[in-house]
Amino acid sequence: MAAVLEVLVWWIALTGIWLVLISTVDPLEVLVGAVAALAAALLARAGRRAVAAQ
Amino acid sequence: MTDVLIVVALLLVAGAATAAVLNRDPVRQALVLSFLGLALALLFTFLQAPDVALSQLAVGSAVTPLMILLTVRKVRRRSGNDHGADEPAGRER
Amino acid sequence: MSFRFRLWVFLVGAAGFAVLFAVACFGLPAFGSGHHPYGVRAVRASLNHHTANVIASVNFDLRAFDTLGEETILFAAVLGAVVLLRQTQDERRKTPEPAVVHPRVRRFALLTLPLALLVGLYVIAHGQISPGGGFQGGVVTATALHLLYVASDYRALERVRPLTVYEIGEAAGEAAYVVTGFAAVLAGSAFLANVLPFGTLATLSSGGTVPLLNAAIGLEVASGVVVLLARFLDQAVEIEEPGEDEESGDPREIEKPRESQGPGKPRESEEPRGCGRPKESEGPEASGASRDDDNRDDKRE
Amino acid sequence: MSTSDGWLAAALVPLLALGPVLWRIAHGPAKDRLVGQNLVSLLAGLALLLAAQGFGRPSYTDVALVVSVLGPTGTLIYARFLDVLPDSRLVKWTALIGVPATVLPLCVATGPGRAMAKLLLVGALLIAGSVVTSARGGDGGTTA
Repeated sequence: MAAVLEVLVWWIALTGIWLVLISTVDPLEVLVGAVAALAAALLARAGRRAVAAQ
Repeated sequence: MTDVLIVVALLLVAGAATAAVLNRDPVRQALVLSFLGLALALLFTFLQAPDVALSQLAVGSAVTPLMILLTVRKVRRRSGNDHGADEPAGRER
Repeated sequence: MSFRFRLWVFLVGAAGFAVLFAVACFGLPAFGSGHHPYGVRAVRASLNHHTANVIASVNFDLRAFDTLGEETILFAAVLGAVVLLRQTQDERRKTPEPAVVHPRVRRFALLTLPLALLVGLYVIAHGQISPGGGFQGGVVTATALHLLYVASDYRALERVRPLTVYEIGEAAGEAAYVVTGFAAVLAGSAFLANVLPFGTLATLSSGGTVPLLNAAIGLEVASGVVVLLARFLDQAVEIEEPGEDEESGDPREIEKPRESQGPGKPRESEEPRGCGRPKESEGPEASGASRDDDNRDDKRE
Repeated sequence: MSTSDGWLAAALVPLLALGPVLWRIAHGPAKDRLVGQNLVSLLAGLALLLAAQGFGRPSYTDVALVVSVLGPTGTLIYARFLDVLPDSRLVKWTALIGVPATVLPLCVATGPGRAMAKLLLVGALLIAGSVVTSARGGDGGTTA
């Protein structure tokens, strides 16, 4: 549950940042942004766990 | 005004490149090289070539220094047993 | 060859170069002039294919074949580094010591990590619209991963970096570029021709094959740089040569080299050992001595 | 002198400040070199932001964005290998004064919208990166 929440918070924040970066908003743009943000959110959690593991 | 920016950036590039050649210590050269990379990125941007500036930034700001510093560490560790290295061995992490 | 003689050779060469260079400079169009015959044509071709970033159009449409060559050069360079920097049989792997990182630095690096990855993906995805593209974005993406090395140490990086995936990713990126090229042939056009619908100018789907090729390059460069840096990190942090670092009494050492050897073939006979690093293929004890000899040679020169 | 020339003239300020920094990097002691490296990426980011406005090309902000992300990364890599992460009030205050002094006028010129949010993001990243790599740490701030 905590894992889902952590990734979800990152995902929403990063999708927001993606929307700030782009110049024109269209559905494809949002879709690509959401996928990229999901990848980054998963890496954020994986990175935090890898550092915390020692 | 653009010409002034270009001239200043060119002077910075020339100065940084000369300093990189005149320095003998590889670590210091890496730092000067980082500066040279950023100066080149500025010059490219002023010349309306942001794509090239981005390439220079991407490669020059983190990847190249990391590769140089890793190589210096490895080489110093190898030669450390024969003639004292600048850096004590066994601190790699 | 004496110093004086070498100086003369240099001066003659430099003088010849200076003359040719000066002549060539006089043949150039004036700096900052308004006459750009190639530029005008490139911009026209780019806008015809609805690609807002003319550089991307030149790289991935007009001269897509050149870019294939460049991509292959990077691929070969990474491959060469992987072969040269592999772990040889007399080298041992040790567990790197954990680093002490200031909590402030650690927090900053962990927060920047996803952001840097997002910026990298943004630069790749918008190659046909704004400055950037597969190469630039790929390098930023690979750098993002190494923020984990800054945040903690090499072991943390290794935990989230399955190297095989990146090796496959590099090959897949290279292959995707070629496959896109052949898809154009199958569609009845030339190799790497832009056959897809061009879309609306300045949107993600514009430019036909340009965004696809951009993504292929992005995958190849990001994976390639990760693999390349992994080899450098291995060498500098983990791999230890015989007699290199005496204080390592670490029981967690891995004795065998990680790379799989050819089936049934002894390693020594199939590869020239001395080409990458000066070392003889004797036992671990003997090679330490021979390394000293090599160093003495270096000093003599 | 038109408005765009004004922005470009403003970009000249961080650009000229790079000269002395180069001198410190090439000749200074180890600590100064790292401070210099830190300062260079900050000043370059500011110059790039101003140049983007001066040329009237909003997409050039992407270059400043990449600097703001990769600049501190480079500094931290050097800090790891040189084993020093010096406190520097110079970098800290250059960031805390220079970035708002650059970004806020740019925001006013851009007007509200996503372009402004992007400028603020780049500014925040520049400040965060510079402050983290230069602020006083609890134990002298050397352990990188």
